[in-house]
Parts: sequence; C-alpha cells; structure tokens
Amino acid sequence: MTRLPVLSIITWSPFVAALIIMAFARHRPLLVRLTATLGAAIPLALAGWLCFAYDRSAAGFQFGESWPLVPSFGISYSLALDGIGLVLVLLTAIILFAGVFASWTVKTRGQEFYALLLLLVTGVFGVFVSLDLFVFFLFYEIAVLPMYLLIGIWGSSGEIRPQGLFGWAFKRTGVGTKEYAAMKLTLYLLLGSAFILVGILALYTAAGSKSFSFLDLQQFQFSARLQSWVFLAFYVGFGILAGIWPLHTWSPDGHASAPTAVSMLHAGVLMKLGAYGVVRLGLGLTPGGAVEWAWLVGAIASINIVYGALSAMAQTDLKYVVAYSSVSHMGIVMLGIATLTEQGLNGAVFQMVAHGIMTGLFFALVGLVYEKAHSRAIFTMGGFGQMMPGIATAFAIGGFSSLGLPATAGFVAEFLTFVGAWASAHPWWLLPGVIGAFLTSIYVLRVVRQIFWGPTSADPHFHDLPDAQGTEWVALVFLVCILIIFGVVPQLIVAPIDTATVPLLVKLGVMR
Amino acid sequence: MKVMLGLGGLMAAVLLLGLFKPAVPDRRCGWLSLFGLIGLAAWSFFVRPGESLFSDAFVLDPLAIFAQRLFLVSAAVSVLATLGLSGDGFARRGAEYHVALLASLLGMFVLAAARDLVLLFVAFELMSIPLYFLSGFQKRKDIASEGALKFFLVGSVSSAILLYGFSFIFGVTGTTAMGAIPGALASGQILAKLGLVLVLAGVAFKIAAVPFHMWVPDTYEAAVTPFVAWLSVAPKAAGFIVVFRLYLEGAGSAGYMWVPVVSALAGLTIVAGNLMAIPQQNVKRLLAYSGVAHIGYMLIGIAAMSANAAGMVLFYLVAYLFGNMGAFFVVQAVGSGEETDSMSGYRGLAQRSPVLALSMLVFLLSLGGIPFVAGFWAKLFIFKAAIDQHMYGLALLGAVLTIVALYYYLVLASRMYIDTPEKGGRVPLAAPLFLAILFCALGVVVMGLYPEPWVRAALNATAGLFS
Amino acid sequence: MMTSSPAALALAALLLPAAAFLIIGVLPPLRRSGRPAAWFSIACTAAAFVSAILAWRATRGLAQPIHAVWSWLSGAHGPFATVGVLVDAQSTSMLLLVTLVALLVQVYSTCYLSDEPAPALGRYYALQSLFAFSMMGVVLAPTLLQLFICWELVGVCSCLLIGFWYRKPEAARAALKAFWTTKAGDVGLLIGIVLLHRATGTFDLVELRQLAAAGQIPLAGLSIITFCVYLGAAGKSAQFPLHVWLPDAMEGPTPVSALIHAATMVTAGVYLLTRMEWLFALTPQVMAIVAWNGALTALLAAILACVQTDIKRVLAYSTVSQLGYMMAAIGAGYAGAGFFHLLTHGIFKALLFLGAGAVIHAVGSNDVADMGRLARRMPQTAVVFLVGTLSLAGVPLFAGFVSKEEVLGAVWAGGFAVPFFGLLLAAFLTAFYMFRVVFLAFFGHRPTEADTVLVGHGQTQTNTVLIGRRQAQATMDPGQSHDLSHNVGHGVTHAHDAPFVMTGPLWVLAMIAMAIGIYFTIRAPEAEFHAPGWVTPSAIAVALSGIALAWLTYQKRAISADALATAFAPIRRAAIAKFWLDDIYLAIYRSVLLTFSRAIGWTDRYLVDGVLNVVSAWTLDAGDRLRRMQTGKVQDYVWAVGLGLLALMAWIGVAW
Amino acid sequence: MGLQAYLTLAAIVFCLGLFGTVTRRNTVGILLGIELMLNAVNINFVAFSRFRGIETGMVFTLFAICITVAEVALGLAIVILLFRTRRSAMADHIDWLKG
Amino acid sequence: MTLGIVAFWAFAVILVGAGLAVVIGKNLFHSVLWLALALIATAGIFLTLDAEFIAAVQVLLYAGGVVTVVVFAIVVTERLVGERLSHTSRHIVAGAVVSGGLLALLVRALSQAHLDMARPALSGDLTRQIGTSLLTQFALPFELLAVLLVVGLLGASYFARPEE
Repeated sequence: MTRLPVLSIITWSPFVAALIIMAFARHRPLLVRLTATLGAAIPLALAGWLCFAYDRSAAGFQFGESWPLVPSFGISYSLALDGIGLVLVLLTAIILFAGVFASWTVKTRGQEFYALLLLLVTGVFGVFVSLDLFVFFLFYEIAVLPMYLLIGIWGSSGEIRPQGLFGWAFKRTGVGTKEYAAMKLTLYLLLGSAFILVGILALYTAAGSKSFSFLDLQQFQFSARLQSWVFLAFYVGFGILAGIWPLHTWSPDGHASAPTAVSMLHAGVLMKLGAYGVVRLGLGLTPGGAVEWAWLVGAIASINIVYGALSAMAQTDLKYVVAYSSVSHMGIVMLGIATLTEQGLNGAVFQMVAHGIMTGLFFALVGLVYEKAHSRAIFTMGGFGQMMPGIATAFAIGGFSSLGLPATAGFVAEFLTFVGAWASAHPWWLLPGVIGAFLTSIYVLRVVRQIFWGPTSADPHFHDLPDAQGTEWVALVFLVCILIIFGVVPQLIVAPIDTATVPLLVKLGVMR
Repeated sequence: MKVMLGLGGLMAAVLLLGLFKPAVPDRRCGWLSLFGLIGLAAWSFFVRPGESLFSDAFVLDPLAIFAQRLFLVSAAVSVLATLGLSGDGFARRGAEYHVALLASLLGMFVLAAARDLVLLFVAFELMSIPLYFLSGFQKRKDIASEGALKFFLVGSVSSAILLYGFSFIFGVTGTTAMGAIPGALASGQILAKLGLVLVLAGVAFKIAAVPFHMWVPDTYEAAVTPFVAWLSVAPKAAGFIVVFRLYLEGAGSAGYMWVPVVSALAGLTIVAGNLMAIPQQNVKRLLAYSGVAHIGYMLIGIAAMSANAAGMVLFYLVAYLFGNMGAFFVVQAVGSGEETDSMSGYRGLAQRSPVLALSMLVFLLSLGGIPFVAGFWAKLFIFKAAIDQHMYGLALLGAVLTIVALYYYLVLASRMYIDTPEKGGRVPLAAPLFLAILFCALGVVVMGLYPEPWVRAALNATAGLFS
Repeated sequence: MMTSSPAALALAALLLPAAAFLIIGVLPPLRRSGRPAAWFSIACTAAAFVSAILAWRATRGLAQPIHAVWSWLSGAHGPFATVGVLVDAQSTSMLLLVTLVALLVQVYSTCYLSDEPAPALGRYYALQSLFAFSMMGVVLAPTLLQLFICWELVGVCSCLLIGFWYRKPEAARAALKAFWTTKAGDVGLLIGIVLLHRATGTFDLVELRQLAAAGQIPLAGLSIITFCVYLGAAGKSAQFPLHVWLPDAMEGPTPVSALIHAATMVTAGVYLLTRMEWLFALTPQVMAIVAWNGALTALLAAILACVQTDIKRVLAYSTVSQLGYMMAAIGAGYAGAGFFHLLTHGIFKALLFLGAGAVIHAVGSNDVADMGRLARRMPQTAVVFLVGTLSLAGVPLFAGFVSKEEVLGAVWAGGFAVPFFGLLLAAFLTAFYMFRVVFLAFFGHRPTEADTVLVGHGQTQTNTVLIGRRQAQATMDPGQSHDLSHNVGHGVTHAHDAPFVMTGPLWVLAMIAMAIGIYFTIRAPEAEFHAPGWVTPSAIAVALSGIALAWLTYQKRAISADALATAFAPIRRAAIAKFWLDDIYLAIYRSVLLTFSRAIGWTDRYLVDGVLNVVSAWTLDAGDRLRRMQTGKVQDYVWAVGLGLLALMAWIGVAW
Repeated sequence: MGLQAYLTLAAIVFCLGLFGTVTRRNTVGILLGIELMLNAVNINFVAFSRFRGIETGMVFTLFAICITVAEVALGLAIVILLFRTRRSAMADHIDWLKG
Repeated sequence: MTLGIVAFWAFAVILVGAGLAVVIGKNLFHSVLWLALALIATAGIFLTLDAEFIAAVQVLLYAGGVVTVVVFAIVVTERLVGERLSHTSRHIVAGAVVSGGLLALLVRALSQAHLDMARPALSGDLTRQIGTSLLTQFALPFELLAVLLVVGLLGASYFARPEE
C-alpha cells in the first residue's frame, strides 16, 4: 500500500521541527516560533482529518503502519489508532498548538525550549499511536524525560516551609525549588515506567509468542494470577503518571514549578498517558486483573476526587490550585475506568479530553496572569476582571468546565462517569464523584471571585494590568472554543470513543 | 593468533620507537599505537572462530573473538583520547605508557581465549600489572601514586586469592585444563567448590563487585582520564570473560549453585554502588561508583545463568563501553579545560559547549538506561533475562535503583543544562578527544536505535557456553 | 408543514436567543458597542416571543405532546442521550411566560441600565439572551438530561447576572452564594437523574411517563430518586432551607431580579415537579415532604418579609413564600394548581419587581425608609405597583387571587390540614407586609427617625451603612454601580416617573395581571379537585384583614409598630437573624469545609508528600553513610576483600 | 605426611599473610603479608602436584614465583614513589582519596 | 618416612613462627628477615615434597630476590626519611576475625575433603618434566611471562626513576 503514513507524520513532525529548530534557528527567535507553530499545526490538521477519515462503522485499529525493528525480540515499529487513541491524538495536537502560542514570550533559551517541547510531544503522540508495546514504552520515556530540563531550566521556584513530623526530610530534599520539583517528577515517573516495563515483559514472556504486538498479546489468554499482578503493575506504573493517590505528590509540585506550556502539556496531556495506559494495557491485556482490582482503582479514584478537591481548596498559590484540581479530575478519569461500564469508560476518556483542554486553558491563563501581575498568590490579587476581561472570561469558562457545568466538555465527562459509576458494581462511587464536583465549584469560583471580582486589590502593583494581547489570545480563544464545542456537541468525541470502548468491555466480559 | 602476534609486534614496535626516540615530546608512539590498534581491530573483524593451539590451551571461539574485538576497540578509542591529552610530560613518556597499555591488552587478548589455568593466570597478571603501572602513570600528581598503590595492594591480595583458588582447582582436577572444572564441580568435590569461591573473590576484585570494589573510586580519581575510561571497561570485560569460562561454560545444572551468591553480589553491588554515588562531587568518583553499580547489573545477567543472559551481559558490556568511556572522555575534556573534575566545572556547560554537554547527556542517559540510547536495551535485556529466570526480586531491585542512579545522573545533567555558566567561552577540546567522544556517542545512539545486530552478535558469542 | 408545526415554532423560540447570545458573544465589536447589542438581543427575544405565541396557539387542544428529539450522545444500543423539544400545553404556556417577561425585562433594561458602560451592557444582553435560551431549554426539555443541562445554565446565568456589578463585594458574594446553594440542590437532581436512568434506562420524559403509566418503574428506591429530584427543585425554587440565596440575589440589577429571581428561573423547580408529577405520585412520602416543606417555606418567608426594609428583599421573601405555595400544591397532588399559580405569579411578581426597580431608579435607594409619598410623584408606578400588590395579596379580580385560592383548595383537598392553615396564615402575612411596603413607600408621609425604629433598628442601620458604603464606593470609582451613584442625589423629592421604555412594560404586565384576574374570576378554571366552599371566602378574608392591619399600622398609625414588634419579639428577633440559617451555613463553610480542606492540604504536603521526602532523605543519607565506609585506607580495602571472601565461602557452604 | 597437613599448613600461612596485610600500618609490611599469602599458594601447588604426581603444578609455581617477583618490584617502586612525595610509608596516611 | 615427617614439622613450625613474626613484629627490618626465614622454610617444605628445583627457585628468586628488593626499598626509604620506619599494627581484632574465620572455614573444608590419597612414586626427573612442559605445553605463558617481566621492570624503573 502506498498510503501516506499519517500517524508517522503526526508523530515525527514535531520531532523534525525540533531538529530544524536546533540546527537552523540559532538566535532567530521568530523562526523558532514559526517552525514550532508549523510543527504543531501539521499534527493538528492531520488529527482533525483523521477524525473524519476514521471509519466508525469498521471501528478497531486503523491507519496501521508497521516495520520490523528488532525482529529477534519481535519488536516492530507498528502504529495504528482506535477511537480512544484518535481523540487523544486530537487532544495532544490541540494542546500542543495552544502551548506553542502560550510560550511565545519565553525569553531565555527559546530555541532549546521549543525543541524540547516538541520532542516531548513526539513522545506523547507516539504513545497514543503505537501498537507495539515496546515502541509504546519507548515513546513513553521520551514523553517523560524532557520534562526534567523543561522544568529545571524554565521553571520557577516557590517556597515551602518545612514543618511537621517530616520537616527534617524536607530540609534535606530541598522541597519547593524547581530542581526539586523537576527531579521528583522525573524520578517518580521513571519509577512508574519501571513497573510498566516489568509488566510488559511479564506478559511478553508469558505469552511466549515472541511478539510485542498489542494485537498478538491481546489474543493470548494469560493466567488469572499473572493478570492480577500485571494489572497491578500497570496500575501503579501508569497510575503514578495519572496522579493516583497517594502517588500524586509529584504533580502539584511539578505543575506549579513548570513553565506555562509545560504545565499545559503535562497536566493536559501527559497525565492522560497514564490513564490511557491503564485503559489500553490494563484493561486491554489483563482484563481479568482489571475486573479483580476494579474496587481498588475505584476506591483510590474516589479518594483522589475528594482529596484533590479539598487540597485545592486549601492552596493559596494559583498554580497549586490548578495542579490539585488536576489530581481531583484525574480521579474522575480513573473512576470512570474502574466502573467498567460503557458510559463510565466513555466518560473517562471524555474526561481525559475535557480535562486536558480545560487544564491547558487554566495553565495558560495562570501563566498570563503571572506574566502580567507577577504574582500567583491568590489572596493578594483582586478585581482583575475590570482590567483583563478577556482573561477573566476565559478563566470563568475554564472554571465552569472544571466544575462540570453543562455546555462545557467537563459536564459530559462527569455525567457519563457518574452514570457509569452508579451502573457499576460499586454504585456508591457516585457519591465522591458528585461531592467532588460540588467542592470543585466552591474552590474554583472562590478563586475566580477573589482574583477577578471584587474591588481592585490595594497593592499598586496590581493596577493597570493589561489584558491578553496578540498571540496570547490564540491559545485562549482556541481552547475556550474547543471546550465549548465539545461540551455542546459531545458526539464528536463520544462516537469514536464508543467504537473503542464497547469492544473492550465485551472482551472484559462485562458487556454483551 | 595472528592478531595476537600482530599485537605483540605492535608492542615491540612501539617499544623500539620509544627506545630510539627517548624522551622526545611528540606523540609518535601514540599515533603508531592508534593506527596499529585500528588496523588490528579491523583485522579482528575478519577472524573466524575455530583456531585451537597448544593442545587446546588457547581456543578462539566466538566468545573469545567477541571479547577481543571489544578489547581492541576500547583500547583504540582510549589511545585516541590519550592523544588529546595536553602537556609535554605525557608525550615524553608516551612510549612507556603505550607499551604498558599494549601489554595489558595482550594479556586480555590471551585471557579471552585461554582454556588453561596457567595461561589464564599469566594472562590475568599480564593484564593486571601494567594496569597498576598505568594508573600511577602521572607520577607527578601525588594522588596518582596513591591510587596506584591502593590498586596494586588490593590487586595483589586478590591475585593471591585467585591463585590460591587455582591451586585447589588444580588439586581437585589434577590438570590445568579448564575443561575439567565442571566435572569436578558436578562430582561434588568440596575443594572444587572452595577453589571456585576463591577464584570468584579474585575475579570480583577485578570486576569491582561490592565489597571488592573499594579501590575503584580512588584509582579512578587519581589516574589519567583516558586510561580510566579504558580501565573502567576492558579489564571488567576481561573479568567477565573469566567468569564465563570458569562458571558458566559447560557448567550445566551445576552452575546453579552460584545463583544465590552471584545474585547477592549483584544486589549488593547495585545498591551500594548507586547509593555511594549520590553524594559524590567529583565526577570521576561519581562515574566510578556508577560503574560499580553497572557491574552489579551485569552480575544479574550472570546470576540468570543462561546463554541468553550471558549474551546480554556482553551486550551490556558493549553499551557500557560506549557510554562509560564517552562519559569519561567528556570528563577529560572538561577536566583539562576547567582543571577540575568537580561538578562545579560543569555549570552551564550546555551554553558554553553544547555539543560536549549533549554528548555527556547522551552518555548519562545511556548509563541511566533511558530509551533510544544503548544503555536502555542493555538494562532491559538484563532485566528480561532475570525475569525469564523468575528472579523478580532482583529485577525489581535493579529497576528501583535505576531510579537512584538517574537521580545523580540528572543532578549532573542539571549542572550542565540548568545552571548558568560561571564563565563564558567554549571548553577547549582537542580534535582526537572530540573524535573519541563522537565515536562513543555514535556508538551509544546507533546501538540505541538499532540494537538488533549487536544483540545477535552477543547471543552468537555466548551460544556455545551452555551447549 | 414543518415551519408551522408547534415543534418547529418552539425550536425557533428556543434557538433565537441562542443565536443572539452566540452572535453577541463571538463578535466582540458588537458586544462592546452596547446598545446595538441590546437591540439585537431584544429583536431576537421578540421574535422568540412571537414564535412562542404561535406555538402556544398551535398546541391548544393538542391531545398528545409533540416530541422531537435528536441524538446527543451515542451508545452501544442506540442513542444514550437525546436533545430536542417536548411541546405540549404546559410547556408552551410556560414558554409564553418566559419569552414575555424576558422581552419586557430586556426592553425595560435599556433604560434602567442606560448609564452602564457599553461593554458591560453588551455583556448584560449576552447573558440575558443566554438566560432566555437556557430557560426555554428547561421548559421545552424532552429529556431530564437536557433539562439538567439548561437547568445548570440558567443557574450560571443567574450567578453571573447577580454578579453583574462584580466589583461590589456584596454582589460577588451573593452571586457565589446563589450558585453554591443551588448547586448543592443540583447535586441532588443529578444523582436523581442518574439513579432514575439506572432504574429505567431512559432520560426521556415521554418514555418515563409511559413506563410510569404502565407501572414498569421499579418502586424500590424510587423515593430516593424523587427526593433527590426534589432537592434540585428545592435549591432552584428556594425552598427551606435552601432559600437563603434568593434574598441575597437582590444584589443584582433589578430587572434581573424580576426576570430570573421572580418570574422564571426560580419557578423552574416548580415546573420540574409539575413535569414529573406522575413520578412523584408514585412516592407519597416524598409528596408529603414537598407539601409540608412548601407550606413551611411559605410561612417562614412571609414572616421574614415582615421585618425587611429593603423593598427588593421584601419582594424576594415574598417570592420564596409564593414558591412555597406552589410547592405545597404540587405536594398535595394537584400540580395543575401549582403551575397555575406559577404563571400568574410570574406576571405579577415581574410587575412588582419592575415597579420596585422604577422606584429604586428614581429614589436611588432600596430602603423603604428612604421612600414615602411616592404615589404623588410617580403616579404611574404607584398604580401598577398597587395592581401587583393586590394581585399578590390575593384580592379578587386580580391574577393572584384565582391561583392562590386554587392552591389553598388543592392543599386542603390533598388532606394537608396543618399546611393549609400555615398557608392561610402566610396569606394574611403576605397581604400585611406587601401593603406595609405600599403604605410606607407610596403613601404615608416623609419618613422620620421614628418610622425606622418601627421595623427594626438593626436592620435599618445595616442598610444605612450599606448605602453609605455604596456611596463611598461610587465616589471612589465612578465607573461602577452608577445606577446608584447617578441616582443617589435624587432622593425622594426629585423622584419622578420613569420614561415610557420602563413604564411601558409595567403597564403591559399590569394589564395582563388584571386580565387574567378578571378572566378567571368570571370563568373559574375547571378544578381537578373539590375544595370546600369556605376556602374562597376565608382566603379573601385573610387577605383583606392583612391589608387592614397594614393600613392601621402604617397609614393610620392606629396601631403602633413598636407594639407589634414587642408583641412578636421572639419571632421578630429570629426573623431578623434570618432564623440563623446564614450563620449556620457560614459556619459550615468556614469552620468545617475550609478548616477541613486546610487540614487535608497540610496532610498532603507534610505527611503524604512527607513520606516520599523521608524516603528520599533516607536514600541520600544512606549514600552519605556508606560513603564514609570508604575510609581511604588500603588495609580496610583489603579487609573488605577478606570479609567478602569470608562471606562468599560461608554462603556457598564449602565448609558444611 | 599426608596432603592434608600440607594444605592446612598452607591455609595457616595464607591466613597469616592476610592478617598481616589487613593489620600492618606500613606499606612494606603489607607487601610482606602478600608475599606470605603467595608463598602459601605455592605450598598448595607443590603439594597437590606431588600428591597427584603431575608436574604442571610445579610449573604453575614457577610462574607464580616469577610473577610475584615482578609484582613486588613494581609495588616497591610505587612505595618509593609515594615516599618521595609524602615522606611517609604509612598506609594509614595515604588516604587523601576517600569517600 | 619419619625423617620426612620430622622435617615437615620442623619446617612447618619454622614457617608458621616466622610468618607470625612477619605479621606482628615491631621492627620492619626484622620482619623482612623473618620473611626470608619463612621463605626458606617453605623451600624446606618443598624439599619434603621432592621438589628440589622449585625449592631452589624459591630460595634464589624468592628469598633472594624478593627479600633483597624489600631490604633495598627499606634502606632507600629510610634514607629518604632519615629515621627508623615504625611498623605497628592496627585493627588487630578485626583482622584476626576475618583471617581467623577464613582459616576456620578453610580448615573445615580441608578436613571434609577426601584427601587420603597416597603420595605416588616419583616417575623420572621432575625438573626435566617441568622444563619440557614449559617449552611445549606452556610455551605461550612462558612467552607472556617474558613480556610481563619486561613491562614490570619498565614500570618499576619508571616509578623509581627520579624526576627529570
């Protein structure tokens, strides 16, 4: 077949852009940004095209490509896309595109910044499209590593006072600095990847078919005991990235320290890699384990939702609020997965998209506010709505999506998850879900009121702040529109997702 | 054999050149050695296995040829990097240095093919004694002689232990042929076990497994860097060849008795090596400890006791060769430019010398076992070999400590990339050294991107061990 | 033909404001231009009103509801959720009310908010359009899911419009309070919907009704479902104890209060229960709760209204009270009566609010103490306000009379005697407090210091302080809340009737209120129940006696307000404290929620993350300690070799 | 005397040598300990060789002795070198490199 | 055979005693002399094993060569410092534990091994056999030994040579 290798193009075009940036764009900031925009636009356009080209009636994996890589171990570079991957690729392209614009104003070492950003995205795309577990893992690592430098170089340090029982340990580890955050994030995620790798290898060995292909392994019936612990390995490994409690602590620190675009990508897309991994590998390859451990996944997800929301409420740093809200929202994703129902799973995947866009928007906004006001301390700000109505509006819409207000993507996701939760084997999971949504409405709107409403803050630094300008609008408008479009016409997303989740559930034996 | 003779000839030539041009500060000896080694290395890739001499005391099997290539390539790269060393003193005594290095290489060469204990021992010593000399080569640096002394003393004790072990093996088998060992072991003779345990301790010194590793950081810190690069790879590889020959080859099921101790050694080595590397501020010491930890990973492959696992140890060695030597070469470049091996010399390296920093990053990632560079496959294959043998605990331990290893690699990376430079300007980089770094980087990346041929070669080399 | 079919008409009515919102929203120049945006929005709403009339006419005499749905979310077995319109007599009459009031309010606002800066006006009309769309979405919703979606949207519109003057801290706080309180109820509604879907497999109201009729809805757990749904309705329709947000919502512009917090949105809860009466009928226990709580709400709110001096707050509490009436009727099993009261109430309460708005606009204060003898200066306003008041008080020939009497009859017929008398008492109080406002504001005399004391000193002071602060704020920042700043200087003496743009809508509403009253007094609606004959006279009697008491107290001053206050001192104290509900909620929010969240935040940072840091610190320390073993002394190195050898030998078992 | 006696003797000497290397402060003293260890090995070889009746053990001993001599020469050279710079032959003092 | 036994015991006692003196003596110079005695005693042990050639080599090369070199080194270093070298021990207990433990294990292993083989009769000239095998079977190690000695001397001379 001489068909265009669309998935490869999507995956590698950011990488090529990164190479071009490193090689040719030295000391030419505009060229850097234009190249990056191009590197982001190509996947976006192709991802949009894929949504139309994907044959929903046929379902399953499409747009396949395959070349052998290490035949003696059965590793091949094979890419394909099903409904879940499709929407997540779209999400990634959207966030990348917005992220390129959100970091337009990066001043120091912009060339390296964009190159690393694009490199990271190559990894993310690769994870979503790869069908070979090994290649999947490789891309996964690419997606994790550049984060270290991105946070370490362009991040920002905060201050956290060591106190409590473990105060001495905080002094030892240097908590609060960007180096600490970067290191914690990277090491934590790499630890997770070790679990994943062990799980993958265990399946590979047990199958004995000398193939890392997802499709081949899926055919194999693994023993119940193996499925059980391999699922746990996947759950822990991917769960770290998805921010499951209590392995989530890298996420607030990491997201708060990271530069805008990185927070956007990381909270918006990378955390989804974790959830995606649980769905794809956990549910897809070890269905027995998934059914066996659903109670645990759901229980921890419930904790995540409520605990994350309460933690977010306690924060005084704007970025930490958003970061903890991610912990809470990822709980909804995991809850949806744990329900093992069609609606729940659809909701989970939808929440990945919705939360991705929403949190991307949030971080972009926080970045803008910080850029203008040079502060992230919520309770010193006030009355910004007058000065930056555009940012205020976008923030409010993001907030509404976050608390699951209808007509935004967040609602559809949460609603589907709740329906799924009640239909699952543990209907009471519904309660933490709705409580979390309610708590979200409290902490999000509280922040909105504090920052944008009320009288102008007494601090003269906060007078005469400009609204978003020029390219800054691109990310905001783009993300807001998508958030609303997906909320109003969820079918755009749910239809492809459904083609993937239903067969998965049939395989799980929980659905006819 | 012909390659070996060629090597001997090369050594003689360098010696003669040194004799006739004494104390002239030029690098002729170095270039001669380099081209000779390159030629020999190229030649070695055309050697076919099967040669057997001295009533089977010297057999060129695939493993020997693989190891010889590894020795030759690493020596060539090291000599290349040596040519990048600045300063007259070194050039003036170049003949001694290169003769010793070639002699040691000759020892490894024979070691790889030796099937007789006497030959093995002599080769082992021929390899070791020049190393003591080489590690103290910068005799004006007073720590150099300290490092050499420690290396020498611990090494001598270990040699004694090794030889003591040999004596028991000889006593049990009544022959110096190594082929008799498995039989003796299988027959349950206690002295065979005793002998092999003693030999294991001796070899553990050479490969620097914990707790036989303590000379490593001191010696590495003291010795001249290109030599350390080689020291950190080639003698270790030789040590592993000895392990293959004595403990794996033909051992059959009797080999399983070694699994617990080797596993324990591996675990201990990984843990201690990695933990002790954390607080290091001197990059050479850091790499030394990390090297110790890598030995632990390779020992996992030994503990797995399969042809596959042994092959993966070889693969690991090759990956380690590129990654570790490359890292040391960068240390050499920065060390000669900044006159310090301390971490502080690396501040902002990425902005001063991006290529150097990037290569270092690549090497560190490879050592850390990150995909797309060689080290990842190496670790992966080792873990897979362990899992295949149901050694989950060891694999998990290794995986977890990989995270610790990444911590200190990333700390170094953060010095290079995150910190701002304290001074401007590129770090000066001699052309030969640059070539050496490039070669290693290329090796790391190529292996990382396309490991297949290397895997096949490694598996091919060890296929005969368990037949 | 599609164009004339009721469904298409309803759809047109629904989508026109949506289009207005979208166009105003996505075209910043239009939005920022202010007035053009306003007229665009008004035009769309007017068109929607016309469509609504046509749809209403088309549905009269329609036997079967018209049901037009499109798939919104797909599922493995057909569409999982649908959206569309459900057109029947109920929904179209509600549609009519919504579009009518929306139209009038939007017209009215052009004058009321004429001093707003253009972008703010654009924002206002965008939100108004969005509100109109969402409210109609609730009204026409064929499925519970769509209903919920639009339900939440009206909530957010309400929140944003209450917070229209977002720089005022009170407005901002009130907006969030409204949102959170209703959201708390919505959590219940959401749970109810989810549970109902699980029990029946559908969100569709028509299908649900068929299932209910066929008895195929499992009764087990149904009362939980209906109770949850009721929670949502209680939040939106300000039932005790979730009513606390509605009085505070008066911080929004008065037209908003008229539209959202009187006529339409707050009745959504009642409407929802009306739509689902057949389901609630299956769970009599919940019905009883609805009825009892409705009556309780009506009574308590009426008591609260008696001590208010803020004209809008009086109206707000009266709204709460009337919503209680509607709920009580539904709870009694006669949703029709409740719905009827909903419609009439929507008209006359909008009238009252808009009238009050005209007064506030003229006087520059909300406080009745600042008013007096306005009838002379604002005769038109006084007349229409009086129409509204009489209607609310339930005087015959006015709209409220018919419907209130229906409600009372329904409650009695439903067998709820105690709630019935509560409602009767509330009716008395309603007449009293409304006429108190009328007498104080429009008749009587210029207020003196003595008058303010009558209604409760503390309250007045708060209000004075409030106004003072507003003035201060207005002077500090001329850009904001200038309908007050602009009017503050007016005072009572310079008050005059508003221009026609404002009075026009008032007259329209007054006419409709009169027309409904007269029409139904002449042609009594067919009752679904048999109310005893004494209900009507007693209702009239309590209304008249309430008016009389107010006249005696505040006009004739025959009865001292002080005496009344002393006589009901405990109740008054409780009422002034708003039955301490706000305090309780605040305590829960501050002491429980925020404290708990801080504890969790601390735990996360210092314990959960602490463990991780401890492990890291241990690792680092272990490195340090192990490193110290490397003494640098060669004998120790050799010793380690010896020890290693010893260990190896021991382990491998050479000796045993 | 039986083989066992020889071997035991060698073991004793070996351990004595080890003890010396571990405990002596002077580098030369440590070297002496190593010599003892190697000497013990030689006894082992010769004893095995004699009792097995195979001369290769003796060959081994020869090699060992020669290598030992070379080793000692090199080692002493290093000691002298260190001595020149540090003015001390105390191994305890040669601990600049550590940690 | 009694002579053999007596000789063995005599040499063994001397060997062990001298060895002990080597490792615990206070005087470095004396230690070297004790070592020389120990090496000579070892040569005696070799004689009891009928290995005259090895014994000769032992005396010449080892006792002669090694001890000479060591004495030379001591003399050189003492001249450098100008004072007597102190020669004390450290960590005796730790050293004793390790070496004692090792000895215990070794002895136990030896006692469990089947070492009851009789000493076979000598066949032919042992020295000749050694010579033959050195030049045939062990020609390669022999050559390597030469290289080794060259390199060893090279290194020794490199280190010992004073700075130019």
